[in-house]
Amino acid sequence: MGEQYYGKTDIGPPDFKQFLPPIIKNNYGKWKYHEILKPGVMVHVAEGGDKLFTVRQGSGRLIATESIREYCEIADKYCDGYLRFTSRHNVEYLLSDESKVQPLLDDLAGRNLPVGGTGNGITSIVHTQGWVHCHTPATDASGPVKAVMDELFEYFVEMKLPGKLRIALACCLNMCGAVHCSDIAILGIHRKPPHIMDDAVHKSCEVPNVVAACPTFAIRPNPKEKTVAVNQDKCMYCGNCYTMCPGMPLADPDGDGISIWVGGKVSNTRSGPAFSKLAIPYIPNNPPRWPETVAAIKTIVDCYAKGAKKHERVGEWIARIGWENFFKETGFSFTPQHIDDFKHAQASYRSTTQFRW
Amino acid sequence: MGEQYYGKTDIGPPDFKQFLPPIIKNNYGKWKYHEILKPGVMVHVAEGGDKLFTVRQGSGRLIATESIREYCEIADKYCDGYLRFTSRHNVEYLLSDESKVQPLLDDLAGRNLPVGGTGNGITSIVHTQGWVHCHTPATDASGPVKAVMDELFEYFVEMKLPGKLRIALACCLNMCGAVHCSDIAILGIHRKPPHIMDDAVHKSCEVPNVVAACPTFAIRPNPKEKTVAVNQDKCMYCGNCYTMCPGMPLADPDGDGISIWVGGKVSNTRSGPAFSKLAIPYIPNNPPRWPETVAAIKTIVDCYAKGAKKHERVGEWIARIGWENFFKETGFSFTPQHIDDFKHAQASYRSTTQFRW
Amino acid sequence: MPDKETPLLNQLETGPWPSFVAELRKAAKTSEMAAAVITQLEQSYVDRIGHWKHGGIVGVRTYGGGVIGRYSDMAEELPAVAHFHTIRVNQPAGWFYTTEALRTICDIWDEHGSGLTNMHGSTGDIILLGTTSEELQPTFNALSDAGYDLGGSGSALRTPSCCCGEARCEWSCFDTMDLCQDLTMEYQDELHRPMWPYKFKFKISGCPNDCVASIARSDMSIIGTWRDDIRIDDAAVAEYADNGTDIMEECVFMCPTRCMRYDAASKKLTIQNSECTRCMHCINVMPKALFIGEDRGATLLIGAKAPIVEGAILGHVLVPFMKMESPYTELKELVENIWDWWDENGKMRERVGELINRVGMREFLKAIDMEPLIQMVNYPRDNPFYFWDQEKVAEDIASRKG
Amino acid sequence: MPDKETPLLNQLETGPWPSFVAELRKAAKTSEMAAAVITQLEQSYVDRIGHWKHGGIVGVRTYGGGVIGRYSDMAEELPAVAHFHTIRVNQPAGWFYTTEALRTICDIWDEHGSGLTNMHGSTGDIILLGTTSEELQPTFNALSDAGYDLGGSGSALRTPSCCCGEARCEWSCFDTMDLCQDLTMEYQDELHRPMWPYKFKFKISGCPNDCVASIARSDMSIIGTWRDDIRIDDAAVAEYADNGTDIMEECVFMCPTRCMRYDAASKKLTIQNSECTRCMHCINVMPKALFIGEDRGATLLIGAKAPIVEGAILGHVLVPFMKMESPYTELKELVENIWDWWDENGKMRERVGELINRVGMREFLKAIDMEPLIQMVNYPRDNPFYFWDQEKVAEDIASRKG
Ligand code: SRM
Ligand code: SRM
Ligand code: SRM
Ligand code: SRM
Ligand code: SF4
Ligand code: SF4
Ligand code: SF4
Ligand code: SF4
Ligand code: SF4
Ligand code: SF4
Ligand code: SF4
Ligand code: SF4
Repeated sequence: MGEQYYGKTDIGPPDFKQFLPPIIKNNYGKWKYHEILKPGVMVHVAEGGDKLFTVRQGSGRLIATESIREYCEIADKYCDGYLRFTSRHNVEYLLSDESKVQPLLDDLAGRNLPVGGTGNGITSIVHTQGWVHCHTPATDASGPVKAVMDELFEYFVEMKLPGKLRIALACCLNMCGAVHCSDIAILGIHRKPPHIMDDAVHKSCEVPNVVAACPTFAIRPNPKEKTVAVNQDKCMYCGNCYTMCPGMPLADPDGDGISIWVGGKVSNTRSGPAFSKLAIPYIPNNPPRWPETVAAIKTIVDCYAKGAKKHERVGEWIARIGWENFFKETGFSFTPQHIDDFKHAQASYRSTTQFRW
Repeated sequence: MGEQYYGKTDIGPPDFKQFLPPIIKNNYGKWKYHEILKPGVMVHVAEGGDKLFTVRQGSGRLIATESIREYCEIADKYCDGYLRFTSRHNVEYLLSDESKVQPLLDDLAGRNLPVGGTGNGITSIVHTQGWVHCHTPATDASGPVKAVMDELFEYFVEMKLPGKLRIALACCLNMCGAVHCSDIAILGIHRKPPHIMDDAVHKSCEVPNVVAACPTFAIRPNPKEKTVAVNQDKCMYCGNCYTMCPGMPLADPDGDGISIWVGGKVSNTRSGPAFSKLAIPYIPNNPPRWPETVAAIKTIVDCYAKGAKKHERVGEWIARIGWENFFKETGFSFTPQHIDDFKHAQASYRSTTQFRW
Repeated sequence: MPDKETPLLNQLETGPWPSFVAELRKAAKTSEMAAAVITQLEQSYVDRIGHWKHGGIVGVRTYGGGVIGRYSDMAEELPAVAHFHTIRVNQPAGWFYTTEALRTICDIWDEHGSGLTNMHGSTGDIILLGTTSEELQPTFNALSDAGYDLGGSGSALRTPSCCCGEARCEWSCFDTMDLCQDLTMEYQDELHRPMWPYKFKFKISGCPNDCVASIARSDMSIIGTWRDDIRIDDAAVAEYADNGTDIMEECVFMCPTRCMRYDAASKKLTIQNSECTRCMHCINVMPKALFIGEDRGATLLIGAKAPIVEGAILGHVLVPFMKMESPYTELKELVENIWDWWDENGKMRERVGELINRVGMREFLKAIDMEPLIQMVNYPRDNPFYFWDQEKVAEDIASRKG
Repeated sequence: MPDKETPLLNQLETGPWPSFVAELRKAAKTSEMAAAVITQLEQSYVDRIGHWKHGGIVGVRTYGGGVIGRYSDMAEELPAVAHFHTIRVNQPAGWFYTTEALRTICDIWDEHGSGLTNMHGSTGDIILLGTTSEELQPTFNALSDAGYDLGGSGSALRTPSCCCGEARCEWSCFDTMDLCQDLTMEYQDELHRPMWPYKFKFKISGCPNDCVASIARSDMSIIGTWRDDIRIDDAAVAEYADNGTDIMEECVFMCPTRCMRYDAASKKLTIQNSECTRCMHCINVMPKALFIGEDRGATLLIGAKAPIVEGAILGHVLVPFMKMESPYTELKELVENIWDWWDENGKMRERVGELINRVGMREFLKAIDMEPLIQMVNYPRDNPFYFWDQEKVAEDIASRKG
């Protein structure tokens, strides 16, 4: 068999400059201010006065090439073929011609492609693979996301919340969605220790690495059988052992489910970046529409919409009214799981007489 | 030899009620408000209108019975024999007769007994034994306290600081003065590992307990010699081993000295209770008047007096202007010792772009 | 008068602040021991090091504590301080005295000891500084005859202390001195006979100002608070404003919960009490205009201590609110529960707060059978590593199926 | 059109939000693999569990990453998804495209894969979801011919990403997209050939709003900021006031440093810039009236990551301010320094942030030869347990004596 062809390596991504519309090339680094004209529609005004119009469209993130081609068709029609995606997986059509904005909006409406995600509202949910592609999920990703966004749709197409509200989902503790700093985080969790498949462990795992992988030292080697044993009381189901060893699956239809976290944020505004905190430790997986999960999130959003001051993020709202009132307002119950007992637990214990009733 | 007499046991302290002046007995739990009339002089007004006058006098805490008798003589003259001490070791004369207040003040002035310590100023320094009585000190207690109070005297007899400023001294890391939550803390520290006196260890220490006493696992048993060895790199000179074992003294004339801590507080007001943070890691012991220590504290007080808003405690002032500006204003240098590397260090690392230049 | 043999200490007799050296000299007039201490201390100032040996165990009959043994390493030159033991005498609650009471103590100490004292020690005791082993029992006998008893030391309950509370403060949310006296009497055995892994301290403050620093240094910190609203006297507020208090800067901007609003025109101050955390600040600033609420009690915090050796701990909220009324049964039952658990599970020299941090708040609450409350934490956990009782999980699954 | 064999998934085709099931069906029209995925996914919805096996190593020639191997445990029933590997394609900086560029990718993927994608993955790559081992190299070849390359996976540098920055934002303090492109090109080898203890991620945001969430999820987080004062257009402030912005409530009370004051009468807003920490809030609220400073650069933060397995880490300030100008030499030298140290000292699967927490910030700074700065911490240490270099102590003592 003759010389086989291999593509060039290490060429890196194409240079972004070739993908920038002229108006951006001309005003690169010279923007003066912006305005959100209506949900999903922004104008950025350059020092020289040039105006760039952006129309933001929601997308499911998991999309077929057919849809990408459709977005292209739209972009050719209204944007001279220029568009981008956002850090939260929305599509942004970039227009230099104001007169094309309304026609574009009408066109998108006709195609049932939602426009919004700007300002004080909800934008697309950052999420991960789940049952569609990954091997460690404790829940699905796309299903719960679709169910939640259907419920919260009004907040995507309108800007009627006190502040930005960012939701993210990760289907296991690896947290690929980096959900740990979200206003509302949906996290798949296991509740049962790994199931040890001795010969799989024996065949395909390096016992020392597996033992070392456990943060709580729950794994003991079992040299005789060339496998491992897990101390059930020490295991908190993180799944790190399974990542290292196919012979230790944790997934379980009844053990697995979803936990809800609140009050995280990333931006350095006001209170600064913060981790999300546990709101609900467990909700069972209930496909296809995870009604209990959706209801819980709706409750949080409603209480936030009702109680927060303008510009307050969820965590800032809770900080002001106090976690006491968060649990009161949402009706969620405070459980032993809510009290930290991991490495830095002490920092979370309250050491002041300052609290609410 | 016949029956020896032993005093009654477990009788507890005398009941405080027999020591309360009539005006307090009559208005117990019925006080309405108070006013600080001048430094060291307060009036507490009862719902019924009765007025209790308190005159607060500074005392060195380490006092001879002769001085206590003098205070008694004064109390008999102006207070019908009623007086108390405060939680910071000051004397409080309790008067029901307003007309006796000024005479009392004049009398105290004549005896060079300072009156003050109230309101927004400096009160007595909570401190410990040092070279006067303890076996583990890294510095003296009474000496530095006297030197500092001489320097800051004006702030005891006047109320011209932005807020209360509490100073405490502990002569070793045991921190008997509970200095760890003071506006300014003076703490004796060692800089050298324990000196192992093998036969003392052998004779009078339980090696396992000594090994267990070390938080950084720096102590290894040396079974052959029935003694212990210390890993110099792992030792941070806490002295816990010496508390357990006389054979491991740390005290060293040149190694020992004083560290300065700032910004702690106890009260739940505003920012709540807080630990003091390291300002200066080491100042040599320089008896009898510890001039470098006194100067450093004066610097902090001056900067605070200049920069803080009314009611701000030292830590609140620093939080507002930022630690960056604290080091700038005081001219203290930021050293590797300032960066935490103990158990909860991570919480102290800055995880936001919010800081000052 | 200064002494030519103590050139260093002499320098501490000048200056406006009361001089401890002067006090030493006063005692030295009648006590050889005190005189010897001056000489030894001068030597420490020269050498920049202490001259006391590692303490030894001494005490009085049937007690395991209350005395701190101390021996000099200069005993040869200074036989008078060969022994220099400290006696801790339990102070009356709130440190109130009559001159008669104080003179009694002075008489006893002049007879049996160095005449040197600390009024008071930082735990709160009357500290009688310096006597010999022989004099310990006689001193105790005399004190006891006069109605005094020793304070705590060693792995025992330490002498409780409290702020003056209702005796002289409008902000006291309960009778701090009565509680202090009551606990001290109730637990005499725990105070005098060390029987625990380590020491245990009570400190009692009548309000969140915490004038005995209890939240920083007591295994059980009891701090007064209230549940209803702050009472406002509008006229008095206006008066403060007229007299130059900048209510906007001094109160509104300084309120930690930002729950105050002030209308300069009408001089009206309003408080969103549901958000107020009763930090005391505004009340402290305007004591004639703002008053604590009327539904009063205390917050209990657990575990405060100094840094040796796992790091300092501030008290952690254990009971957000408890009514504090004699005979304080609810409080005592809780405390005894905690002592039992600590006694069983604590390692040697492990304070209760260190034990709680080691095993986790969740375990501790289970052990003393308390429900977790949101007030116990600043915020719920921020990491996903939590445990499930596998039996409960099984039940849960069954119930959903059933 | 819904499928009678997928009653559960069908229910996710209704509702206003774009349906991923509809997308799967679109792809299924031309791809058996996509069709099979639908069937397998329905089964997961029935079983409430995933049906993918623990991943295996697959890839393209000379690369150690860029492909995530995936195999079905239903391969017998569904041979079409026996393989379902993911290809990560490095996105153009800022995710800007022309329709031509996107169509090229679609053409390649329709030919070689399932036609399913994620636009984009949460690291930022174009995710091509699902192809066979055989198709991997041909897909790569086609992409490469079209000017595309793979992104990162495994213990390698991960695909850097950035906000749109100067391309479309008035707040960008440097050229985020140029830096992103530059770093990506400079470190192609590190990106394609895993050689480290674990993964390493760069994320670049033009200002403290951090629109790529870099502070939460990048080992090296680069966030724009400035050193001089916020610029205020007084007239524009007044205009906001006139148009109903409650400047007192929306800005002054919300400023974290409380360094703003507003005079309602004159409609004048003042900022105490020395106290301002450039949190962006007030600028965000009034983008036409307040403008970032002009002395611009970036803050570098180190170590952010998700919780597995020592707990999540937010980036720690490493360099408070660095000018960000091509060719970014200072930045690259620092980064390479850090990589060397991490590579030498990191345990297997230990992120750089975890290593820093394990050995301590002090050790880390010494290793990369950086001075400690107060901006690196929220506050200095609050415990007295610190170390001294014994040689330095000896010198210190000598110097004082000499
Ligand atoms: C397009 C995008 C950057 C990109 O290169 O893709 C972007 C664009 C803008 N962001 Fe952002 N942000 C974008 C993701 C983010 C993220 C990252 C994330 O959500 O994962 C954050 C951090 C969120 C967090 O803290 O958890 C973010 C925090 C902000 C903030 C701070 C909001 C706050 O109060 O904390 C602002 C300021 C504001 O909105 O007033 C902001 C402001 C803006 C402005 C107004 C900047 C400007 O002048 O153009 C842009 C339009 C805002 C809007 O959508 O209302 N952007 N922005 C991202 C759009 C995501 C989406 O499709 O919805
Ligand atoms: C007498 C004493 C209690 C006792 O039973 O002995 C006491 C008495 C009063 N304190 Fe206190 N405090 C006393 C130790 C404390 C302590 C403990 C300490 O310093 O070790 C604290 C905590 C300090 C800290 O946070 O580090 C303390 C924090 C306060 C505060 C809160 C100040 C703040 O802004 O944080 C107030 C309120 C105020 O002063 O406005 C207060 C207020 C008061 C008032 C006004 C209460 C009242 O209405 O009578 C009393 C006179 C205040 C004054 O001296 O200006 N008291 N006060 C203590 C006097 C000590 C001394 O001799 O100087
Ligand atoms: C006398 C006193 C200092 C003073 O001058 O006021 C004192 C003196 C000693 N303390 Fe203390 N402590 C004294 C109050 C404290 C306090 C403050 C308090 O109680 O409010 C603390 C900090 C609060 C706490 O308990 O955490 C304190 C924390 C310690 C510690 C560290 C305990 C810990 O768990 O962190 C030790 C070390 C030990 O117990 O082995 C200690 C040990 C000691 C010893 C017994 C020395 C030793 O290593 O055994 C000291 C005897 C000195 C001597 O020769 O007279 N002392 N000690 C205080 C008791 C007077 C009194 O009864 O009123
Ligand atoms: C595809 C993607 C999720 C998605 O749908 O977007 C993903 C998918 C996987 N991640 Fe991830 N991670 C993805 C972004 C992330 C992020 C977010 C980010 O990069 O900004 C994180 C959190 C940030 C961080 O790095 O800490 C993330 C943290 C992890 C971790 C935990 C790493 C840690 O140190 O905490 C693992 C576990 C591991 O590496 O073994 C992991 C492992 C995995 C693996 C490879 C599963 C495994 O156990 O090996 C997943 C393959 C799924 C599959 O079959 O396709 N993934 N992963 C994201 C990459 C797409 C892209 O390249 O654009
Ligand atoms: S979060 Fe877990 S399950 Fe989901 S994609 Fe990442 S690694 Fe896979
Ligand atoms: S799941 Fe996590 S905690 Fe449990 S054994 Fe595996 S690694 Fe250990
Ligand atoms: S602080 Fe240390 S040296 Fe001072 S009295 Fe307490 S134990 Fe002794
Ligand atoms: S001084 Fe502290 S750190 Fe050093 S050996 Fe002794 S116990 Fe260990
Ligand atoms: S703690 Fe409160 S009640 Fe007690 S004295 Fe201080 S201010 Fe008064
Ligand atoms: S008590 Fe404190 S929190 Fe409550 S209103 Fe007054 S200042 Fe605010
Ligand atoms: S991070 Fe800052 S510069 Fe970048 S897009 Fe967001 S707001 Fe603009
Ligand atoms: S940027 Fe933030 S800190 Fe600075 S003035 Fe504006 S709101 Fe205050």
